[in-house]
Amino acid sequence: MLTKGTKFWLALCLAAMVAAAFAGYTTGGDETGPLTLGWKGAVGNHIVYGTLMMMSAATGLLAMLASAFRDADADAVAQLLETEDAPDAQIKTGPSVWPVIGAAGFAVMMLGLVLHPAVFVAGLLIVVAMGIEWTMTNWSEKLTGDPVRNREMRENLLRPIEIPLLSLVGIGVLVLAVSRILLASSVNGAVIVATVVGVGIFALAFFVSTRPTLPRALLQGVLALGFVAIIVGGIVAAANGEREFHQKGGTSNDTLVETDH
Amino acid sequence: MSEAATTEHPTNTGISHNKLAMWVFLGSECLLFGALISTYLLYRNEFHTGPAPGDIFDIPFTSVSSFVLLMSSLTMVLALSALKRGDIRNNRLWLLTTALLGALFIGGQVYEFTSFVREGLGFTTSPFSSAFFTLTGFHGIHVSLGIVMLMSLLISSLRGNLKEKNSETVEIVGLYWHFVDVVWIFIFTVIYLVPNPTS
Amino acid sequence: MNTSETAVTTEAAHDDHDHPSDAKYIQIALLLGIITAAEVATYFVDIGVALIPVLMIMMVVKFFYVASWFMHLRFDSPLFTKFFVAGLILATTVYLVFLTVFEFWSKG
Amino acid sequence: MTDTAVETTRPIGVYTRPKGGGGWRDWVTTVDHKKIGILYGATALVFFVVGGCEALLIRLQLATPNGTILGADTYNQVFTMHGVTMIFLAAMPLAAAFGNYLIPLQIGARDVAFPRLNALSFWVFLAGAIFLNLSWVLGGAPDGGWFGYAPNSGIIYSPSVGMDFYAIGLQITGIASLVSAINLTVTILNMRAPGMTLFKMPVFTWMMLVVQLLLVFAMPVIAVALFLLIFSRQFGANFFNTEMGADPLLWQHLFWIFGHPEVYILILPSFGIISEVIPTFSRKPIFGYEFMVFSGIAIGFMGWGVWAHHMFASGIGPLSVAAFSLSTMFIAVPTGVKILNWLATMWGGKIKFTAAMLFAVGVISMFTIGGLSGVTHAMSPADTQQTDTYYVVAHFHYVIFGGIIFGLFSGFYFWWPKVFGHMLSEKLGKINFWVMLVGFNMTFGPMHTLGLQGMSRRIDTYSPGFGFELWNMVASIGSFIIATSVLIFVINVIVSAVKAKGQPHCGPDPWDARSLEWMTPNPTPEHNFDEVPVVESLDEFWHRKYGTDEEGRIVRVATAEEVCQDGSATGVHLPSPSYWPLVFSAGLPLVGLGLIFSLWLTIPGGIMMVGSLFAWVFEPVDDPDGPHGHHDDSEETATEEAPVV
Repeated sequence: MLTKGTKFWLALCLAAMVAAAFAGYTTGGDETGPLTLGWKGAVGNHIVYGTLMMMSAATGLLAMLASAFRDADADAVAQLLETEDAPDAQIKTGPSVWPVIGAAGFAVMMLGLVLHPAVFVAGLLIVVAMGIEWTMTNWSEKLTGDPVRNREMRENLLRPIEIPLLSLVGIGVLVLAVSRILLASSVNGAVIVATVVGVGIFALAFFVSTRPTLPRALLQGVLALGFVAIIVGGIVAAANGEREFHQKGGTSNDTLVETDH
Repeated sequence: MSEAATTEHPTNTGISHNKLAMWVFLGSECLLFGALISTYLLYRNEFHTGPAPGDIFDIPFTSVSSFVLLMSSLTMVLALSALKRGDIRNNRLWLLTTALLGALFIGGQVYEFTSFVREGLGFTTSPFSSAFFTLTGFHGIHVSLGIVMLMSLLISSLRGNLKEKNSETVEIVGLYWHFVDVVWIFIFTVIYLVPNPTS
Repeated sequence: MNTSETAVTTEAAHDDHDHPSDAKYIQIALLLGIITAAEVATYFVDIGVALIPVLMIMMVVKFFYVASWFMHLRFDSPLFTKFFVAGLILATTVYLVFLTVFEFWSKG
Repeated sequence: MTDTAVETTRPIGVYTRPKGGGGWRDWVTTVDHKKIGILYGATALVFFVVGGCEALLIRLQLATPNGTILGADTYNQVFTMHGVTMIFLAAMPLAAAFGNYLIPLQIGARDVAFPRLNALSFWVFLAGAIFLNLSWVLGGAPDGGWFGYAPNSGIIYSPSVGMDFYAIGLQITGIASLVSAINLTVTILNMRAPGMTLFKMPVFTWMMLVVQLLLVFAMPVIAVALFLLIFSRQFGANFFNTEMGADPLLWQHLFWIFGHPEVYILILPSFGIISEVIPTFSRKPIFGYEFMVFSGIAIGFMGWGVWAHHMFASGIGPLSVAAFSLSTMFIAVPTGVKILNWLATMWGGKIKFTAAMLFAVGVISMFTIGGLSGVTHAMSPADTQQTDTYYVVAHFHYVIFGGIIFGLFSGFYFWWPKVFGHMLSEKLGKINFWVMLVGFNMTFGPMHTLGLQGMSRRIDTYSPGFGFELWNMVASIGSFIIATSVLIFVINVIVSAVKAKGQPHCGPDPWDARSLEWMTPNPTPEHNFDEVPVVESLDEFWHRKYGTDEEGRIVRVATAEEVCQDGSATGVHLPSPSYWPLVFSAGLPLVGLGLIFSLWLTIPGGIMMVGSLFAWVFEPVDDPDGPHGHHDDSEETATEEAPVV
């Protein structure tokens, strides 16, 4: 499954990481610093540690690339198939959405550089997801000559992660958007918004349930539209900023006991 | 012999293992939420120098989100009822509606938490605030888990794996969902509506 | 319990058929909604000393309806009710004693 | 399997299930309740030895005045971990070992209700146990006592990461207990052999049922307490911060609301074990079976109403003290009923003092001593004097060691042939008992005196001249005698196993036993019963062997060989092994370490847990290539587990 090149880069990545941790400890890093990228601890000599970690990250990326793009490399394909030369006709691969999503991810990242770090991170996450999915698809397409079987193998491995993550992300985006809209409205406005959205969902569902003949495409369209509307609303609300809040209760002071250790 | 062993095993109680396990678990959850609620009640007057519950609760808004959660119980039971009739379309519809209403409730909770923090009630402000966020946070996590289960059922259904014969799975997720709703019925009355101290 | 158990095996298997209709569920949800509205109303209307008992009663009624109808305790095996009620009673008793020991009631 | 996948329903994420294939792979993927029982037992015994070594360190430190073996800080860590290890990592899992192995056999089932959840329980327990002990090398073990009283457990008084390990580690083992409790409850209620009504179940199974119910209701309480502690330490929550008006007694209450049922969670399995051993070796049915069962239930029930007797000296007010004092005295009644019933079972019986029987009798006598000193605690004025002295230490070691450990050893000797197919040496077993009895009384007996003389608990050293020297030295010597007895047990295990190698297995019924588990051959075959027996009476196995002649005398009507099954059935459908319990469990400590050291670690941990849960749900019911992979839909739904637990 892995070409020699990938294995080489992976090994280098691991070695650099171990070296970085070792260097961290020996140059004055404390117990956990080097292992946790400096979270709750010092990493030791920053330059040495940073260089080695960079090297590890770079080689890790190269390993992924080597695996992801090995189709383009006739020698690598030959190596995988354990033949002298690359086969002339390759196994037909299925359509893939990942190039588009990946490109969109890069665009979001670039936007994030201008707009807000959070947007950059979101783009980064999309790109990482793309990388993983692409790599796994690629891997599965080389497994057997049977595309059905191949797709099955891919799903075997990824579904248990994809399903919960997708539902979490979907819900998370909705929740975030709704809460931004509520935060941007006035006190009474929030009550009204929540009522309207709630009643809207409810009424729509009842309407749809009593009309079994509604075309599927229409429903999907409405659903997508609603989703987009809430997200756009959320983005607009977030850009507008929250309404003004007033401190309530007694003399609220922030003299909290610092309990981090 | 081997054949006899592989046929269906009826249970002593006539109840499936899964459903019984869910109910035992719910019995256990009573004690969990009981402890959290008692902790909150113990500390509802201990707001130190921060806001008191009476200063900060937004009853109209919480009423709306309580309604939303309550109605999601109805849609949940409709989802089950549809599946038992073999009505896959409506089952999906109601599962989705339940998940959306749940998400709306959680969205409301995020809003509530954020506005409380803006108004000076942080997690570490007072024993009251710690207890309040812990209790409602635990409930929120339960709702969120429920939504993930609903979404998984929905995805499963879209792939053609949720049929009439699987209605018990939906019923078990429904039990969990109703239980979470029932807990909120309790929380809404005891924590929000019973007159709260002010500073 | 011991003799009735084996008998239950056969009859519990087909309990699914006498579940209420959707209309019944909607009626109950309406009722729950009305009670909730009444609960919320107490926040705006002053009903004096009756407030807490009234709130508690409404809460218990809602609780009861969701548990018995939506959670099917009415139609399902009594064993489920036993487990749930055991948890509820145990929790209520233990935590009431717990609050009493902390002199919660006199603190208000 | 590719050919059959042309159906309209496409399976999602169907993993093949592991095929085992012998060796360690069998063990890490097993879902067989017997193997899991053995895993539980072996792990718990290892931790029993670890906890024992910690006890020896404590006794070495205290053997002479001004001890210098351990520093004060290390001493705190050692005594805390001794308590935590013995209770959560030794006694509870040992009970789980017996429960896992024996409950399905005693009720005539092929496995537990949720075999994969059963494996999950074990691996989660192991993960929690390893996590707790990792603290020794990752910044110091817990040092706030096994009870972790606030505010001592707070960040100010316990600044090392030890108490974080305590809170998160116990949370992890708590998950294991809760899952296992739900599983075994469902098993006992749902999977009894035809004809076995609740009141034909063996007493051990009954006691385990009570224990599981106690666990189901008690674990969430400690879970909440531990969450409050974690939030206080990690996120600065104010649950125990008196400066802001919080009440640290909150912890004590929550802890003991859990803690007192926990005492019965610990002792009832042992009561169950000796309730099987005593009738067998007295050659009489258990006296007052219903009373035994009901007193067990009563203990479980009343155990919820006595928690504040652990807090008489905390200032909970005179009314509370009086009420809990009374309820505590009442709970002695059902315990007394049990002791009298065991005595009545032995009375007039043809008693055979095997090693197992000796240990069982040891429980009755030693537990009674502990129970009596317990009643002295129930009287709150006396308790105020005894609180935090060695008198308390003496009391609870008499009930925990005398009541639980003796009972568990009784179980080892009794069921060893059932599990491993050979007997433990009776001679060594009897030596084991007597050495342990002497060592135990030498260690803990003098502590009564020390306590009444005024020696405080949990102090790392004491000055000469208070009169503590003699009895401390005696107790320390006694502790090494106990260690010797455990060593004798280990030697017995090894020697017996070596001797049994190459020999045929022991007969099917070495003790002339009474309950259903002995109807399977020794050691138990993988499928348990060839044919699930139809049960007609309590002590079914015994009734199949014995009948009455025309004059009403009891006579043997069948030999054990005739009654026992030979384990020859083939093609019995058994649940397939699975990887996912192990993967899920491995994620938990990562999340725990992440909470303590770096939140980044929670990401891989979380992905492992969530991923394996979903993989678990999508996993096919059977190994599709396995010999028994084919079956119809109805069964699939019957064995499939809900995606919710």
